[in-house]
Amino acid sequence: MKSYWEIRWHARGGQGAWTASQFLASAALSVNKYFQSFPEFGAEREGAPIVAYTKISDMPIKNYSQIEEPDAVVVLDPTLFSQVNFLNGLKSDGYLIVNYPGDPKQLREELKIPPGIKVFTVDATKIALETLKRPITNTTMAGALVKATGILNFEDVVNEMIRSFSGKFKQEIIDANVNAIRRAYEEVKQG
Amino acid sequence: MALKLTELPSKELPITSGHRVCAGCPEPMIIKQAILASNEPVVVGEATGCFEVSSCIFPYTSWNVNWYHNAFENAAAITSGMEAAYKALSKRGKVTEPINFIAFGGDGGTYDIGFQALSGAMERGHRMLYICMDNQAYMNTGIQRSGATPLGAWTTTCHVGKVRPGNVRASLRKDIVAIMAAHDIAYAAQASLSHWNDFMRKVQKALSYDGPSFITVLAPCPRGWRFPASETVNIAKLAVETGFWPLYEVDNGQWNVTFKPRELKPLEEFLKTQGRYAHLFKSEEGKQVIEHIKELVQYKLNYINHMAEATKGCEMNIFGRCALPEV
Amino acid sequence: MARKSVGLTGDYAVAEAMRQIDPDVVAVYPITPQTLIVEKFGEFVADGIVHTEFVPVESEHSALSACCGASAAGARTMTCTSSQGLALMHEILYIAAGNRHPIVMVDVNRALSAPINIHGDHSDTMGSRDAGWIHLYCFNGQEAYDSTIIATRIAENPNVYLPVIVGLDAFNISHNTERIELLDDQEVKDFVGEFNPPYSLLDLKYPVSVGAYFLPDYYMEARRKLQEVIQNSKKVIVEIHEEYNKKFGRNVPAIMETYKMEDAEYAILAMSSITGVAMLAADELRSKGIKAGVIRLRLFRPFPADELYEAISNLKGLAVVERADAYGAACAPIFSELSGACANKKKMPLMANYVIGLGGRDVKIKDMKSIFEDIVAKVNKGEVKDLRQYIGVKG
Amino acid sequence: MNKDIKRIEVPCEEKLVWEEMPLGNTLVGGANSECLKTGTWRVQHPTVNKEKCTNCMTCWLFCPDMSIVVEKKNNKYEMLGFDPVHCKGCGVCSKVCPVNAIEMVLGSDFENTEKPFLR
Repeated sequence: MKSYWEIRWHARGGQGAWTASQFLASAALSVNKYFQSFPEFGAEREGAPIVAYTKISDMPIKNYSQIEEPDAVVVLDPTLFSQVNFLNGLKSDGYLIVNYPGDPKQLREELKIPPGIKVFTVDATKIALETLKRPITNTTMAGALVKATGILNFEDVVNEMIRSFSGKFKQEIIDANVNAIRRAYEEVKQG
Repeated sequence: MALKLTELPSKELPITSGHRVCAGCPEPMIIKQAILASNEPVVVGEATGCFEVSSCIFPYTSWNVNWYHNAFENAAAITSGMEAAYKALSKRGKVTEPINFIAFGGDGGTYDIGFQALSGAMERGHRMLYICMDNQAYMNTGIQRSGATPLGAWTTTCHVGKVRPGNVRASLRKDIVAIMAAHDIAYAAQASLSHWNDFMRKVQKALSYDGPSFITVLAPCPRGWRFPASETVNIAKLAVETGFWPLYEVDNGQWNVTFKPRELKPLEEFLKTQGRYAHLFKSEEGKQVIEHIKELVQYKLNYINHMAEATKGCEMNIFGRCALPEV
Repeated sequence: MARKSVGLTGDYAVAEAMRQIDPDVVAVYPITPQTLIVEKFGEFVADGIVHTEFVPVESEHSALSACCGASAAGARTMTCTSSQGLALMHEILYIAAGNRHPIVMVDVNRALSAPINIHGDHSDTMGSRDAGWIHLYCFNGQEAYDSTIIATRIAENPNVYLPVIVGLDAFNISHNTERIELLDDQEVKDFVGEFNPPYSLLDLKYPVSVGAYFLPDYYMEARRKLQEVIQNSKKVIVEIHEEYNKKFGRNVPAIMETYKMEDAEYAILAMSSITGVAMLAADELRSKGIKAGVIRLRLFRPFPADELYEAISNLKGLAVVERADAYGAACAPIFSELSGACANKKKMPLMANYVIGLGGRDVKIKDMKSIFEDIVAKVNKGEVKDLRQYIGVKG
Repeated sequence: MNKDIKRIEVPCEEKLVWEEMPLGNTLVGGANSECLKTGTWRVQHPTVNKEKCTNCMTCWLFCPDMSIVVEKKNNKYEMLGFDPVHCKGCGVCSKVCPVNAIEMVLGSDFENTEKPFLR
């Protein structure tokens, strides 16, 4: 198992990529790991394509630079396909996890993804609409990432979600989020 | 406390002799009157300026009250910090005595370079009185024009020359009292050291509010205005009696004229006492400037009267209650 | 006792430390990337969690002015700023030190205009380096948290009574959520203790006049005394770090952190968060047989000349890597400082100066590797043609 | 107040060395400037006609140099004269006196500083 992960998140401003990154970080904290979570530095503009970063490690992290060659790339919004090159810098044996209704083979062809890269797809928008009743895919995609990479134990992630949402949200909202992340975890497809 | 002049010497003087301001300087008079008016101990914040550099030249100080000087443009800011410290330390029971905070600045430190800090302090609602010792130019550095220098006056940066008759500006002077009143502070006023009773009452009123207040006091400068040192008080008096420096206040939104001369003296009687206006009497153009100054003086008097009329009944005691309820 | 670890940005970690210190007065003006500190601390104020009088001033100039007034009135006083804000405070920085106001200021190190840039480098605090403030630079959010607490004790030490700047890097630290181990509130309270001010404007029994005018007959004496006080503060700074580390099981270096320097022949000297990638680069060089090490300078003022000389005197080559430049100067600030400090030393390594990461330009492991390789090459050649080089500039 | 900070007593002629500079260059203990003899600035000096004087205290209030000497007698303040060490001779007192009891006289009269006050 890798002891040091660098992850890049793609979304639009306002879709909660940094929140997802923060959430993953707090899940890492709950199992005594080290982490960094930071947005793309500078002003964030609603709707503009943005990126956020997460580093997760078993040891304290010395590297405070930005992530150039991520181990995994997570894409929250499929409408970014034409504007952003998700593959930029992604390690040749890295993970690409995309909110995408089709299966991974389709995506691999559509984006001409090199063979070494492991491609995962999940229809996160559909899951979000069915569970959260809103097209918010950030935590959902965190579920898909965990399944695809094994970076964290899924139950630890769910427990952290319940812990961090308790007191802030109604039980039905917490349940819906747990449901969303669980469905993403279960429905994500590799190919 | 009733202001009885014959009883005032029973109070300890806030400043002592040995300071090095010019003979006849109005600033010690203003500071004395202001601090003597306070019933509570006073802590002073002062801007860089004439009295600051003259009253505390290391290792000597003329101050018998706690005194703090930091820089030119931040008297209001340092005093707001002192007041914040007072609040914080009161909450923790570390200070128990009542203290009034008074900031002193010249017109340079008030109208010009310290204007932003003053506006901020007034707007935030600190319990402090800011007193401008208004000598209408940068006297400490040698009589340069400021935002308070009136139309037609000579200074070393608005010389009298072949094409310029001293200070050229679009108005008589910047109306600092109106600007401060527009912050909706509890109390803003204009005073003169010659009318000590009026000024000291204004200080008492200002200090009675639980919020910021502002008074500008005319400070005739023998060096800068070019008159004999003995005339300081008389010239301040003439400024009031000719309408050049009307005495008024804006008390909780209500404008009041606090002193009305029975009959206004001709403005020339004030202007001719000072060398800074001497050139205006020597040419036709100068006389035109005098006429314009008269119009502007009259306008301001009318304006104040109208404001007094217009705000009648506005006094609600709604300003200056910025303190939070005790939690 | 097991302490709580939480995920916090560097800014929030500072705000947490400020909450625990619970200063009497905080006067601040918001500026990116320090805003998170102001906002978070403002929440604590709004919720009544702190007893602080929070003065939301209209400019940084007034922020530091109000802090001076509050400090002179005997209040424990803090502020924070960044970049242009620190530049606007410049005038008052000197006054705060001259009047011996023990103010703690957290500065999120950001580039100075022009051109305007909100990202990280050290040009802001380097521009204020001679004002008489103690300067501490932080590696990460944890150290920013620890330093805010330590700085309070240093500033208020009766042998010091000087203002302290705690610098942390913009975004890389300020906006980076990391794992931060917090002390208990009570531990912080006990460590910082009660503030015993040097003098107080609110003490009516002993009237004070603060801020006297100095003629030429005493100005030099006053300034000479200030130099003595800040030079002597180093001892206190070391003692307070030792006490903190011992009490709380931490390892915050007072003066510098050395990495693989025991047998090093080549070293990078740098400050703050970019030293991490220098350490990773040193590891890579060591795997190739080059004895590389790293010195992370933490205390910049007072400048630890003796300690630094001790650390570098046995090296073959030293690369001084800086996130600031000095325009028109022979080299960047730390290099100038170190060269001056070692002016009469006989045994010196070959030294070169590298300017890197200005305005948030990312500093990578490979950059640090190239610097190591360059200094090795210079030593092998025995000459330095370009004393100051710019790393990562398009050209 | 920190107990280490003491008032520095500086006689006018003595000089401090740099190690003796007080903390923050702060002057403790209130006004000490009275040893500065601003009376040497004077080229004219005031005199008071006590026959005319009503002890109204107007001169006391306006004197910029705190040089009007007053004393409480029978529960009332009485104007005694002028402080010769500090009076700069500006003449403000003579102009504000409502009964014209003060007159300015040419000459500094500074030699007479042994006197407690000028009259």
